[in-house]
Amino acid sequence: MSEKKRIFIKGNEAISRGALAAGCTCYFGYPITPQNDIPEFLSTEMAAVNNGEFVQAESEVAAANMLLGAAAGGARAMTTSSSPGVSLMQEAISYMAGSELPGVIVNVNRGGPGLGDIGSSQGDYFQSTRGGGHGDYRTLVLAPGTCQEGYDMMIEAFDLAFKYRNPVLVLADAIVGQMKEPVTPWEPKAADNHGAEDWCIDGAKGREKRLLKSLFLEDGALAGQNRNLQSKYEAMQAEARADVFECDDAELVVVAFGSIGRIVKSTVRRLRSEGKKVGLVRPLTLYPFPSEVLRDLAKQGKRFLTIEQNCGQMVDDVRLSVRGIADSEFHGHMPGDLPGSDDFLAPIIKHLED
Amino acid sequence: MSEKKRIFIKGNEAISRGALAAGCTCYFGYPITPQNDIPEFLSTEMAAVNNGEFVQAESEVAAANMLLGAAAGGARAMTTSSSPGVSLMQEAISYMAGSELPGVIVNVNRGGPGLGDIGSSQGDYFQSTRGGGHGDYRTLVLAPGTCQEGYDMMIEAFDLAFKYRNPVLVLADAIVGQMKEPVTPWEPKAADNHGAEDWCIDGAKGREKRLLKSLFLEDGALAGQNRNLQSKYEAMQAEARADVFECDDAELVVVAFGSIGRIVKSTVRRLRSEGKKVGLVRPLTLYPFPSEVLRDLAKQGKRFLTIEQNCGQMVDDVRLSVRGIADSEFHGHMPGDLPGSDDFLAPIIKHLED
Amino acid sequence: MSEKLVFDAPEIMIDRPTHYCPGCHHGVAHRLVGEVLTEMGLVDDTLCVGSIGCSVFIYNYLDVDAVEAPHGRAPAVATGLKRAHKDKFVFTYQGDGDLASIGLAEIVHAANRGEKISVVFVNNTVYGMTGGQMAPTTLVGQKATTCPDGRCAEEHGQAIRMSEIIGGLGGTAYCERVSLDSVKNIRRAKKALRKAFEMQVNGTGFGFVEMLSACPTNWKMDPIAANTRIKEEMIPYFPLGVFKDVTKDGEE
Amino acid sequence: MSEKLVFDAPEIMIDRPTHYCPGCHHGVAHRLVGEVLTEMGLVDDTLCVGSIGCSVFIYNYLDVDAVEAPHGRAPAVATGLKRAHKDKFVFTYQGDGDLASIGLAEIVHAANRGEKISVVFVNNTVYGMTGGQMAPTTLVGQKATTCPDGRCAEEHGQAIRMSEIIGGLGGTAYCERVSLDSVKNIRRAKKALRKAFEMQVNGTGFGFVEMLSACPTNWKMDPIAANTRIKEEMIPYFPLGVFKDVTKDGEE
Amino acid sequence: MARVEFREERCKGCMLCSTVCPKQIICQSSRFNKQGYKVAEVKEEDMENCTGCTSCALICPDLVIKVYREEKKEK
Amino acid sequence: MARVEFREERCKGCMLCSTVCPKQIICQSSRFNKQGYKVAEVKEEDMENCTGCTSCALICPDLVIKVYREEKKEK
Amino acid sequence: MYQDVIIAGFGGQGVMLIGNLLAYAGMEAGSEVTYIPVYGPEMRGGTANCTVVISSEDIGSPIIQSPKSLIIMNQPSLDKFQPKLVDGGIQILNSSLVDAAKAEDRVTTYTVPANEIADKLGNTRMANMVALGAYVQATGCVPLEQVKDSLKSVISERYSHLIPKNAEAIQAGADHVAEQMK
Amino acid sequence: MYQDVIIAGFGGQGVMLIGNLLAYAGMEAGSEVTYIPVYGPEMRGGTANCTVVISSEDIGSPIIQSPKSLIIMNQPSLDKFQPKLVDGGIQILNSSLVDAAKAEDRVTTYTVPANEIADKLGNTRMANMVALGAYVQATGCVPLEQVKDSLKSVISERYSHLIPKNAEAIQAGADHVAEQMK
Ligand SMILES: Cc1ncc(C[n+]2csc(CCOP(=O)(O)OP(=O)(O)O)c2C)c(N)n1
Ligand SMILES: Cc1ncc(C[n+]2csc(CCOP(=O)(O)OP(=O)(O)O)c2C)c(N)n1
Ligand code: SF4
Ligand code: SF4
Ligand code: SF4
Ligand code: SF4
Repeated sequence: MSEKKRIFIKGNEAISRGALAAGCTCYFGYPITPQNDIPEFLSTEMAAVNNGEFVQAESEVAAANMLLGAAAGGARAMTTSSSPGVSLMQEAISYMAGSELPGVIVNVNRGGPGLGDIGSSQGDYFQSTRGGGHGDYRTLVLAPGTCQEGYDMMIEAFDLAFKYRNPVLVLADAIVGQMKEPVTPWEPKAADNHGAEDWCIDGAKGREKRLLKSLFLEDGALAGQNRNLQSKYEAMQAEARADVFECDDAELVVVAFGSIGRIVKSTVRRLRSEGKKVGLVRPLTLYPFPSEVLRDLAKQGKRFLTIEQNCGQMVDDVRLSVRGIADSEFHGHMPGDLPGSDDFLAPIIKHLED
Repeated sequence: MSEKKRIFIKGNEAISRGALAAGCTCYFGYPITPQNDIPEFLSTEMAAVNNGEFVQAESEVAAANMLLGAAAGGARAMTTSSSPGVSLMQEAISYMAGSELPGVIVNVNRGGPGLGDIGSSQGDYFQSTRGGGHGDYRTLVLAPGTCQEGYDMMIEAFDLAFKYRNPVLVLADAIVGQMKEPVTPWEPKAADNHGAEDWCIDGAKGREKRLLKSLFLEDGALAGQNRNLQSKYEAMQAEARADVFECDDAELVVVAFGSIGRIVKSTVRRLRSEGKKVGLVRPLTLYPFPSEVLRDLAKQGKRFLTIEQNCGQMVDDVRLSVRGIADSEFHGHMPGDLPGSDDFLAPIIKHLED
Repeated sequence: MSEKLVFDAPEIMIDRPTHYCPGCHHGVAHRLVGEVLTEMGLVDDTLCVGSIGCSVFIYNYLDVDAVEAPHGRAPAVATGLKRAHKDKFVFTYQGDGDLASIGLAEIVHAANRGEKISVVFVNNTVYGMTGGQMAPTTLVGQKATTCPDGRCAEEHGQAIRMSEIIGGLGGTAYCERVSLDSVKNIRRAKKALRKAFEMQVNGTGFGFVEMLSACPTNWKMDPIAANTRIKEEMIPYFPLGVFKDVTKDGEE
Repeated sequence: MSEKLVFDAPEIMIDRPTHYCPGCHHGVAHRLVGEVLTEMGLVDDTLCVGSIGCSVFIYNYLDVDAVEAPHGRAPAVATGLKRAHKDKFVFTYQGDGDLASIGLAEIVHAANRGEKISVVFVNNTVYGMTGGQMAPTTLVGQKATTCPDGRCAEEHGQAIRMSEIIGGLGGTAYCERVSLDSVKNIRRAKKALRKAFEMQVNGTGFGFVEMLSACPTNWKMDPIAANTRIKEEMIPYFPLGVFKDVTKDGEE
Repeated sequence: MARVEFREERCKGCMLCSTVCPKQIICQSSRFNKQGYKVAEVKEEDMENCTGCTSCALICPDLVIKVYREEKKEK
Repeated sequence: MARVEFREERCKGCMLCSTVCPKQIICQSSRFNKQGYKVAEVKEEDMENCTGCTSCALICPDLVIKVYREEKKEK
Repeated sequence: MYQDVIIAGFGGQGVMLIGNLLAYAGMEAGSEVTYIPVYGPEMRGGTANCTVVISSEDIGSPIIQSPKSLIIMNQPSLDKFQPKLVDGGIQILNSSLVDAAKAEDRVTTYTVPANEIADKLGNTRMANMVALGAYVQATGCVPLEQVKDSLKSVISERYSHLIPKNAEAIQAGADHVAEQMK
Repeated sequence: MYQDVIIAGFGGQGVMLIGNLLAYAGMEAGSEVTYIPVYGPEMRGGTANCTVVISSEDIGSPIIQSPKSLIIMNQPSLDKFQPKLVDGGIQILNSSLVDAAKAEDRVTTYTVPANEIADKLGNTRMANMVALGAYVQATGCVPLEQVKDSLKSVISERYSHLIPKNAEAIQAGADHVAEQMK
């Protein structure tokens, strides 16, 4: 796997292979379109490649709690699902965050609300970045827009999960999951579990027993834990990343993530070829949000247009990022409608000329 | 019940009685502190007062889906829970929103994340107002700060649920739920189900069959449903309400909701008595958020301080509301710590003098 | 010559081709439900709770009021609906992934509470709609996309037998396992449905009918071979019969 | 006079008074678990999965590694943990609200898959921690805060019998119901735990021990009366005995 | 005397009907319907063997088959 | 000869121990412990009747009771 | 008029009941009132307390960090709450269980041997009522008669026969303090 | 270099396979490529299509609303996709199943009786390969030999014995178009 040969695979497979390369040894999941390629691939490969465990859980609730269990054991573990399934995981994710357990959750976002459809959507941005579960917690959120990023970000996701002892969400969508592209697999350096052996539970031989929990009843204990979590989230801000494209001389900066980001890139290229001064910021991390990047651009006097395949979610973060300096317009492409680069010509031109 | 006599009851009981007065006939719920008084009260009173149904569900997942079922039948139905339980309801709530079903969900917010504690918290603001479930949907969110409001808002909640065919969340907290106050019960006019008989399922005798669903697979159908929902959410903006207190000549406007809002009111009173120019906006609806009220105050040159018992959630909405004109500072009181009016003296004075 | 139409689709069946694969037994199960509802005069009083699976579109074929339940939660949705309309006939139609996996708690508790609803359970030992993953009912040795080498008892456990569990619960009034593989079994299946439905109409209690069914597509078999598999592999493991009938308590 | 200490707390028990109510049987169940782990030499290899209920603080009393599972999900958490550490001893400790209500799907599927874990199930027929609401195991006639007139079979269904269900599943290796009401039964309970734990250690499979227990507080009885209730009301409905033992297959 | 009628547009060519016909008169035609399936049929000349037992109709998953029987003049 | 020892601070006065003592020597004292419970005791004069059967210890939910037996001189 | 009080004691001493009674009487007397208990597992076997606010205006905070008055039924409660009492605040100490010598000078303290008085009236369990009577006398925040009148509203049907006795206990507590106030 | 194509036909005609093959060959030839299928329940029994993009640069959108080219295997697909083809675009029509008369003048059309050609080669099911050969010949977006070479990578082990036949079919399609291009 270490030579630089490109393989032609689906995004779902890239995500699966990325997880294996990251040293993931436990997979738990429940079938749901459009991510079934992942459990199907890993049902044999998890054992074959990493000598790991694959469990088809009875539900997403169970899958997320199996993840919590494996994480408590210090294992590199993951679950994958799509929107309705991820909604069912919210309690467990809140517990993982509260108990400071690392784990990777992939959401191949489909159309909602409700059963919706199985097409592409970015409707789960709020759920992903605001903690759809209860309480004050955050998960790191990575948003791949290509199959290669699907692969790479899985490796990154496991690393971040252990670095911060926090759940990491990989927010893909049906386009990224279902498309095929050339992917160059690579093997990261040996997995660094950032000292998991010092907190995980694996039998109290020769040491104090350990306890992983999120219940804090003693006076002030929960407040303390929340302060602790908040300072961790503060530290996470350093991980914010974005793909900045043609922004230097841009008058209008489009902000778009994931597959919509890459599709908009085509639109921007086309407009550039027509001499239009448009740029693109594609956030690669959705939490932490690359606010600095946007603030810097705002200070340069750029205007902003946020494009999402939803009814307006990330635009809140863009507006909050540049507040006091600039604002952002919004164009939403409805879930339920497969977007192409043509769809974004008119809105971008409109706001460019506004 | 119709004479204006005050009764001395817990917030949880006020909520229960409000629901009965609103004509609720179906209750589904699962035990969880600090809201157990509600199911305990309704386990006998639902039948006794409204000849209704009380079901102790096997879980919050089941309770929310029972709610969905009763709502599909056009019944005035409700469920109640607290934070972890509400996380488990997110899938069903998304389905209800997607299928346009009315229903009332009460969250007596406790400390999180995870198991947290059973004390008061406002940590579920994001989950409540951003749709913790998947997809682009919103629930109306009412936030009582007194027992009387607990009663009144239940009546309002049922009305709004049917008016918009949408789930309505009542976001209370452990303080509102557990405290006792005098409450003046009142009977609203006969429940107006806003034409539920025209969409609910109750047997297709003499009419076309009806179908309540959230799956939209045909080309463009889901996009259409999302547009439909968005215009409904647009219309809901008219329902935004806030309690505006001593703002006229205020230099600093504190924004705080629910029990924290009322506690801050004490602080504001005390500061006013010392001649300090402080006011309070207490949003009564969290979605729709009373942005207009805040924008108007911002235009008058006020400064803002948002106070919440969490790590900073509603402050996003305040900032988004006043963006381009003003900004808001934030003071968070940690969940896990019972707040009193003294706690807010220092932060308010600090920001007043800043 | 005076001719009589002795077999036709019941009127409750909407006249449009189904989306099901050739030889899929959902079609048979739908028709049986339609026939029994018609014969019992329930059509206008019926509320159908659909579930998520290949049969999610049941509402396109049965001309009755319907609501779509989240995956696995049809029994909870039906509970709410029935409590809101005690005088209506409420049934759920669920696949084995839906009912025996994600929705296990909901079906068991609806039965245990003795909800006055009826459940049509189509057991085809596989997740149909999502493309053939292993279900809790998948037989040991059977191949599925998440157990391509066949289900292994040691690793995945054995197929779960739902009628045995449901039949053992206090609130269950009627519970039978039938099969859709032969004319005789289809006739028996219809009787079972009728029995279960009557228990609801009479207010006796919860009714449950498990139908062993074929999914030729995901079994990767032609429809005829699939039918044979029911007889040769499924019935021996999932014995047909009545697991509970409160009207005959103690008799069996 | 040379004296021998013939009964003392096992060392694994942390020496602090418990938060349990007087006469609560969680204390007995904790001790039995501690004794068996000690006698089997498992203390340093044990991972305890606590659940949500009065016993959530089990980790304050047993000196072993522990993790707190969300309400009802301990069997799923244990599955993940055991898969990550196949060589460790993993057990869950769950109440009846936790295991038989919200967590029903998780316990049944963990058993059905034959996870190599052990489950200690404390059945006190009521939700203890939250203040005495009806549980799925509440007996007909028993009063609880959400059925103040007593559980009614018609309205709430009958108490669910978990050992009967778990014993019927393919992946279960050992399943027994015991009681903590008498010295004899406590001795038997300890043997059952040992049996179930051994099945995990040997790699045989899933072990399940249901312990009929008293919750004097929520039964609104003094501890002695509560003990008597187990014998007079619970055992007749929840028969004691072995429901599955794969090492003795066919024998019983 | 009896006969069967196939609503061909609904047929999916699964041929389950053919397996239960006691007279073995149902076979697959070479006609495709709009759905793209080769539909089942009873050849003209075989129809007289139909007993009207309804077995084919009972097992057909797609409601393709109508069965007619000649009225017995009884009653 | 045998005897029992009560770690009184742990006792909650549930008196389950008293119900299983074959010699009926356990009774409730009038002493409260720090937890506020009236603790169980065996009166000085009754202790000699203790058989060391461990029944009380086995049923005690709170690990209050230690049981001592005099070593038999066997082995 | 504004008064707030924290009432604290052991789990079984009935502090919640007198908190309720006081607030109820306040309401009946036409005031605004709030009552909030400390609840949950921490309570089990431990101490209990509740906070009551009585005011002629809308009440903002039902939670009070620096109370104007206290009713202290046992020693641990004194240790915990006396430091929070405002300077010049009023406290009632149940001297049957609390060491009155620990009372600080910066506050006004009334001591009442509530258990003994209650015992004399026939039932120690009415010590809470004695203390409440003392408190009402000391602060005058509600009419004493109103408190007695409200007994019927907070004591359940089943125990209604105990109402006269409880009223007596309230009066006895009040009388005791009246002595001290002289 | 930039080319994009929508390939459409009945479910069983193997349009996904040739989409994969084309993209794979593009990758092997050193280009950037994307392939995206339409999937899910809508597919069952209905039509299928996929989109392939081949480019010398990073590919932005894998989804194309106005394709530069088409491979049309059946009539419904022509009806659906021809209107979207850009002016001057190229389309390959499987004239065995598609009415070539419906081809519009504003685009360049090559017709290939793919089923018949495949039939002659021994198996109608290779009609997809014939059409692909035709397409590659018509557009030159990848070297024909590269497409044949890539067969081994997209055809599973089990069917590897069919590779030479498939290569023949590709060549036959190409030859057929070469004729028309003359
Ligand atoms: C919460 C959730 N998880 C997963 C899915 C995906 N899903 C749709 S149908 C289905 C299972 C279908 O199998 P079964 O119930 O056996 O019915 P069949 O299709 O075989 O008739 C699954 C897992 C979903 N829609 N929602
Ligand atoms: C998701 C969720 N729902 C509800 C609760 C509230 N809750 C805590 S413990 C408990 C039940 C306890 O009863 P049981 O399992 O019988 O244990 P016991 O307390 O009787 O030992 C409940 C419902 C919770 N913590 N999380
Ligand atoms: S996949 Fe299986 S269950 Fe679904 S329609 Fe096809 S044959 Fe029927
Ligand atoms: S409430 Fe019941 S289960 Fe909980 S500690 Fe008390 S006696 Fe035990
Ligand atoms: S059983 Fe029905 S669908 Fe199948 S071939 Fe016969 S007529 Fe056609
Ligand atoms: S059983 Fe234990 S806790 Fe109960 S009274 Fe006896 S010694 Fe005390």
